[in-house]
Amino acid sequence: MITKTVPSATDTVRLYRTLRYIRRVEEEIARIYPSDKIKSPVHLSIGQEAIAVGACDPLMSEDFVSASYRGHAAYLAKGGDLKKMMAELYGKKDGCAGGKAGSMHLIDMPNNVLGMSAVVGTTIPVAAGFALSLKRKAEGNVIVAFMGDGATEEGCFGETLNFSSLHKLPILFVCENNDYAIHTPSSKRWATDRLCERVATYGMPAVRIEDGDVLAIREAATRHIDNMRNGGGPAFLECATYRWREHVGPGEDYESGYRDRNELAAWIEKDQVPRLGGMLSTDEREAIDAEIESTITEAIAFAENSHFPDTNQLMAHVYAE
Amino acid sequence: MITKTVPSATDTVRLYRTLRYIRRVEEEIARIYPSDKIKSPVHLSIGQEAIAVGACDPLMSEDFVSASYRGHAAYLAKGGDLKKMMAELYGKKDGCAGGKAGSMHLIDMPNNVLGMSAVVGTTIPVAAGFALSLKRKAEGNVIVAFMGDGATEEGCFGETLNFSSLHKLPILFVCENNDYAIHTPSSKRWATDRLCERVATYGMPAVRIEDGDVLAIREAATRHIDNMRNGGGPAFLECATYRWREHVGPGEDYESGYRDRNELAAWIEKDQVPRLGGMLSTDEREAIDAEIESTITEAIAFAENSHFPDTNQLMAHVYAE
Amino acid sequence: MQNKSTHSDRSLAYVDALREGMEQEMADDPQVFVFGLDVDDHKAIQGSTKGLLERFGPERVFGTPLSEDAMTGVAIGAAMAGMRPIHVHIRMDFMMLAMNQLVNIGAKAHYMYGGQVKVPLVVRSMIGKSWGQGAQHSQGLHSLFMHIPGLKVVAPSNAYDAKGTMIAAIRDNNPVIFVEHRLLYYTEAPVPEESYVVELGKGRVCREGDDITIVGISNMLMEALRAQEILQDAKVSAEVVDPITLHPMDIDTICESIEKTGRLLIVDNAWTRCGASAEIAAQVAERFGGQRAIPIKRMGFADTPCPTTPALEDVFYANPVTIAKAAHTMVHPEDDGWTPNPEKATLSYQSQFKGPF
Amino acid sequence: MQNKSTHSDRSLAYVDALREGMEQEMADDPQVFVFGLDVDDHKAIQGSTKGLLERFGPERVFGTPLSEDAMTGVAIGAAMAGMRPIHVHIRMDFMMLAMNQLVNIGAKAHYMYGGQVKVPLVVRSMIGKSWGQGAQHSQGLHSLFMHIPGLKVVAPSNAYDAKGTMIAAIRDNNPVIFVEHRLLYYTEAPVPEESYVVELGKGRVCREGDDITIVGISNMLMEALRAQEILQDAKVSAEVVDPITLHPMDIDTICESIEKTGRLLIVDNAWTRCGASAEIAAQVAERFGGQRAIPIKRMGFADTPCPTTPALEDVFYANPVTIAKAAHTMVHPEDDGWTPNPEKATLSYQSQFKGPF
Ligand SMILES: Cc1ncc(C[n+]2csc(CCOP(=O)(O)OP(=O)(O)O)c2C)c(N)n1
Ligand SMILES: Cc1ncc(C[n+]2csc(CCOP(=O)(O)OP(=O)(O)O)c2C)c(N)n1
Ligand SMILES: [Mg+2]
Ligand SMILES: [Mg+2]
Repeated sequence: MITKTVPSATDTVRLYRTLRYIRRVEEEIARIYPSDKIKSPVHLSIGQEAIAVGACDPLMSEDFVSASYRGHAAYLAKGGDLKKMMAELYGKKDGCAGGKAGSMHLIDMPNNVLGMSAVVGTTIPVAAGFALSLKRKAEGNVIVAFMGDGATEEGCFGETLNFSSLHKLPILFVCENNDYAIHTPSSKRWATDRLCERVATYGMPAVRIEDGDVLAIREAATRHIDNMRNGGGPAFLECATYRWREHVGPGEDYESGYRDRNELAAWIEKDQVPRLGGMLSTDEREAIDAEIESTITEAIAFAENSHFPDTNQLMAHVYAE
Repeated sequence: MITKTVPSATDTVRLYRTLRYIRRVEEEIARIYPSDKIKSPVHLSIGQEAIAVGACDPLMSEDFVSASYRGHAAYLAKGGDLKKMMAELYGKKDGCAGGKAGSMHLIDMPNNVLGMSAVVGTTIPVAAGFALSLKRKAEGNVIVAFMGDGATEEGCFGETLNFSSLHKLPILFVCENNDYAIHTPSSKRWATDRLCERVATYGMPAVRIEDGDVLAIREAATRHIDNMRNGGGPAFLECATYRWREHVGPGEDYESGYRDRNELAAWIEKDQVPRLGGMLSTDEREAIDAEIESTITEAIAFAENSHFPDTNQLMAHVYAE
Repeated sequence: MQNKSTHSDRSLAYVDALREGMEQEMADDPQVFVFGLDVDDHKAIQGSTKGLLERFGPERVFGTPLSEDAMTGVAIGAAMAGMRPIHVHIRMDFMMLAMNQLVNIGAKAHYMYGGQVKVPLVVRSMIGKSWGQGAQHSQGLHSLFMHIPGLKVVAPSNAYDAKGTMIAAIRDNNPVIFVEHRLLYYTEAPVPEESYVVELGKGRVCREGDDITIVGISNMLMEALRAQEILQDAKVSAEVVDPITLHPMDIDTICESIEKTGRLLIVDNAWTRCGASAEIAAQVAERFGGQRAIPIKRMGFADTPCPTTPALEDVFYANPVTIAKAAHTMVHPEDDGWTPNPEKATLSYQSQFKGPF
Repeated sequence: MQNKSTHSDRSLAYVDALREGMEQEMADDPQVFVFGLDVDDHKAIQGSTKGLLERFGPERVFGTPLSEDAMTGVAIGAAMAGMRPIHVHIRMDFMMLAMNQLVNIGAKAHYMYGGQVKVPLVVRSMIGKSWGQGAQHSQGLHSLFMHIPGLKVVAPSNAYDAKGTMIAAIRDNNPVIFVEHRLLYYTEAPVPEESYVVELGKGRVCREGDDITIVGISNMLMEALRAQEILQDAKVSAEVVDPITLHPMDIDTICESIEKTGRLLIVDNAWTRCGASAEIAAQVAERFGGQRAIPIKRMGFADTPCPTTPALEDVFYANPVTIAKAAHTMVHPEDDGWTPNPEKATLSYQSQFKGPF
């Protein structure tokens, strides 16, 4: 079911631009990947962009996001610097972490993107700690914490929900439920699919959105975020989605047997990039697309032209002054 | 609300005996404690006995229990050896672990009492591992896993529920909810009190019993255990109760300010020891009481007469052959 | 605020010194907060957080659910956001639940994120001993943290250092594992009232001597001092060194002492294998290895879990007599049957030393 | 079933040797089962569990939820109940979530419960390297486990030992931490088809030499062998020792080698501070300390988290050239500018050795 909400024209432009931008960045990453210029494993969000875009749309620049190793979409949706991201993927010194992070640990603190982590679930309580500081500052800011469905199986997930609700922290938990942890479907990992019901027992609103509709996600996120800006405490969104590519790497993996290409077909129909694009005039869309392409081209050039860090950087930043 | 179930005469005798036995053993421990003959911290279950007694009553000798450091009641309710327990508390070589365990790590494998742990929550998944082996054996045996309310806050609790339900393990989780973790009430630790509701989302029956009624606990335990003997999978009981004594040690602590003696008063009224005792004739009761006293006297004498282990035992049992 | 004079007319217990250090930093810096299981109850972590709730309120002093893993993550996140959390564990054993956050995030964040964040976090934990603490309430696991670059580890042995390193740890912009020992809580030392820093990474020679260097860690420093007294009887002059910080370790002070004594005995309140004592021994061996043969010996927990019964616990730990005997044997290998006068030994067990030594 | 002849006409990859060892034990003993994240998917932990599901079925080969803490408890409970679980982690870094169960229960149960239970558990984990693994997918954390009495730790460097120690670990009645290295997975060695045991706690001299003893751990043994070839060029004769098991450690074999060479270089695939290399250095220092001055040096990870970019990762690890140079300097301190012929060095990097060496 595609939501009935009609977005304003500027909303549509903005949402389309971000959706398309993320899609194209990751398609470019996939294209470049076989050249070995990208120096770390990449976990692509292609097909899942609507969640990051919808959930980040209500955010102000003073708000924060946190995400997992599958974090390109959240990074870009929150306004993370693409040049620094690409240089980081290339392992270059102008990368957001000077080459020490790679794709799995992206960070952009000037744009309020917290550092990502390759250990599943670990960023969830860290985001809550950030939320605690936002609550103390009492300036109405919030954090959106993205996680996969697998991450909800880690003990720290429930621990964090309890603590966040107890302290009414301004944190929106967003589960990107693509039904797989690597190659294992949730039916083999979850005793039941009553996740939202479980989360609600911690005393926070918990909503599942089935169809990946960027407008529905945005609407739900907006409602909860507005509420928590006024002290309303945490909330939880479970967004069904689908990972189009393999778990890690640039390719597809439908031939490997653990899932069927039909699953993909159903989700391609719901793809939000053409859907939002369809709401724009051809001229508008082409202008946006062209702008995106040049942004990406520039970022890739930036990454290519940046240098690898000097070996003396190995010892830098082990301890903070 | 005291349940209407009328137990049979033999049931009443058996339940009374076990309740009274555990109560008296712990009262004796409290009496001896100031003499410093007991060589480890003791966490008494006085006031909470009905849970262990009710939940263990349906067990066969081939079934198992696991418990926390507050485990005397579970140990004794399952038929653990009192002499070995007392000698263990005394740090003697005839103790169940030759003096290496003390009160917090009691074990009696010949009587199917698993080893206890002083790290909150750790025995919960260990019990599930045991349950996995019982499922593989497929002889209809079960394990009852006791835990405090605080233990349900540890991540491993939710992780274990999910795994146990996914694999339909024969395990009855029993939460002894005395509303405190050391001196902190659950209102300061739990975002909500919707524990059973949460557990139920893992796909297992979850029932809260409010009044510490040993017959109601026994009835619920029996129903679930019977079900899991036939492949029905795990279940959860939350039993409200009250710790009469201090968290650790033999005394009371109502003067320390964190709780009110009125709380105790309400629970003394519900005390199951006199309740069950009142269902017996005076003669019957006195005979049981006398038998209990002599069992305890014997066990204490056993502990007193046992020797401390030789220092060469220090190096024994670090590795199994 | 650098190392002030260690003189003070006021004698203070270790537990109160810890509290005072935290209190002064909390008064100075509103970003400092204290949390963890039971920090806000009437027992106040054996008294070490007493009064903080009353003074600073429940936003800055609060208990938590039993959720060590997530609470560590919360502490790390709050620290990245510019706060300065002090996360308290009443036993070091429970920190095993916090390993993932400490090792995989806390220790690495500053580096892995290219310096974009700092993690100014103090993790306090107490090592238990006696009263039947047993295998799960007695572990000194500091070496696990020493192993991980990005963490600092400090283990003060006396009230003076407890306050000064606590203040240093709170001001440090890195995660600092703060190792306390329950048996030290009621030992006293002269402790200045004003705020002062004992710099992390500097050790101290507590007793000068010529024949052997004894390094004592945490409360084993206390036992080493007792052993030193016993050894005087046998005309063995031991130099006793307190590393104070375990990482970064002040190996120079230890090696200078060895230059003089030519022998090294390390006594830890932990297992020796891959322990702090192994690290010190290895560094000393690397330094002197080519040039001079240094007799080296480590003592620590017996190579077993800790038993509950005192009959076995007594032989689980090093003590003044076993330390003195080991040192004596190292100095006089020809006479390794030496045993201290039992009366003297008993007396020495009761010796109380007023730090900072 | 004791150490069989190491000769075999069949060459097998490390990954297949692991799998074969597990498979043979599973066939022999119905209590053995394998579980952990992704053991049952088509990638089968880089191939190391391939075919086991098909042969033994989903009751004995199954994936789990992402719940390392509880799954470790489940493994320990099942082991106490008489089963023999093999719990698999695709990266050692994730074992930080399993520390509480391993340290506080698994390692202590047999002792703390007075011998009433045993914990015959194998915990497999892989150390990652290269391809941008970065700080959280590259750690060799074996020393954390070596520190804890009650655990055993083994780190085979080649296919022959991989199979033999796997079988030994499964048959062992204690928790064994089984350390694998991703870069070793496709290295080959002659591996007998029949079941055999490589006894835990016995090391092996892989190359004989006179000038220096090089101990290599896990895949650093491979690098040490390459360094040994480079050193031949400079007429330095290195003896290379593989400890195989890290705890219990075969220190006698190492010390016998040092008796001959008089020098020790330890190269670990881990940090050195409080590491396996510290332990070896400390034990050697304790043994020789009084009598003979032994030059000792440790090499391992740089004292930093692991960076992602190859530009920095290259200098994070020891490699044949840095090992050879360090060894050369120890043997010829007067000539510490020596550098191997770059061509020769490049060639040596490509050397493949067929274990068991
Ligand atoms: C603690 C931990 N356990 C296991 C892994 C290996 N692993 C990497 S990604 C992944 C699946 C995570 O699934 P999910 O949370 O659903 O995220 P998705 O990849 O689907 O976005 C696993 C098991 C890990 N990185 N961290
Ligand atoms: C992992 C861990 N954290 C903290 C402690 C300290 N501690 C001991 S008992 C306890 C309270 C446990 O409360 P609950 O589970 O309700 O059990 P109860 O004592 O009420 O029976 C705490 C926090 C511990 N032993 N283990
Ligand atoms: Mg997923
Ligand atoms: Mg309780």
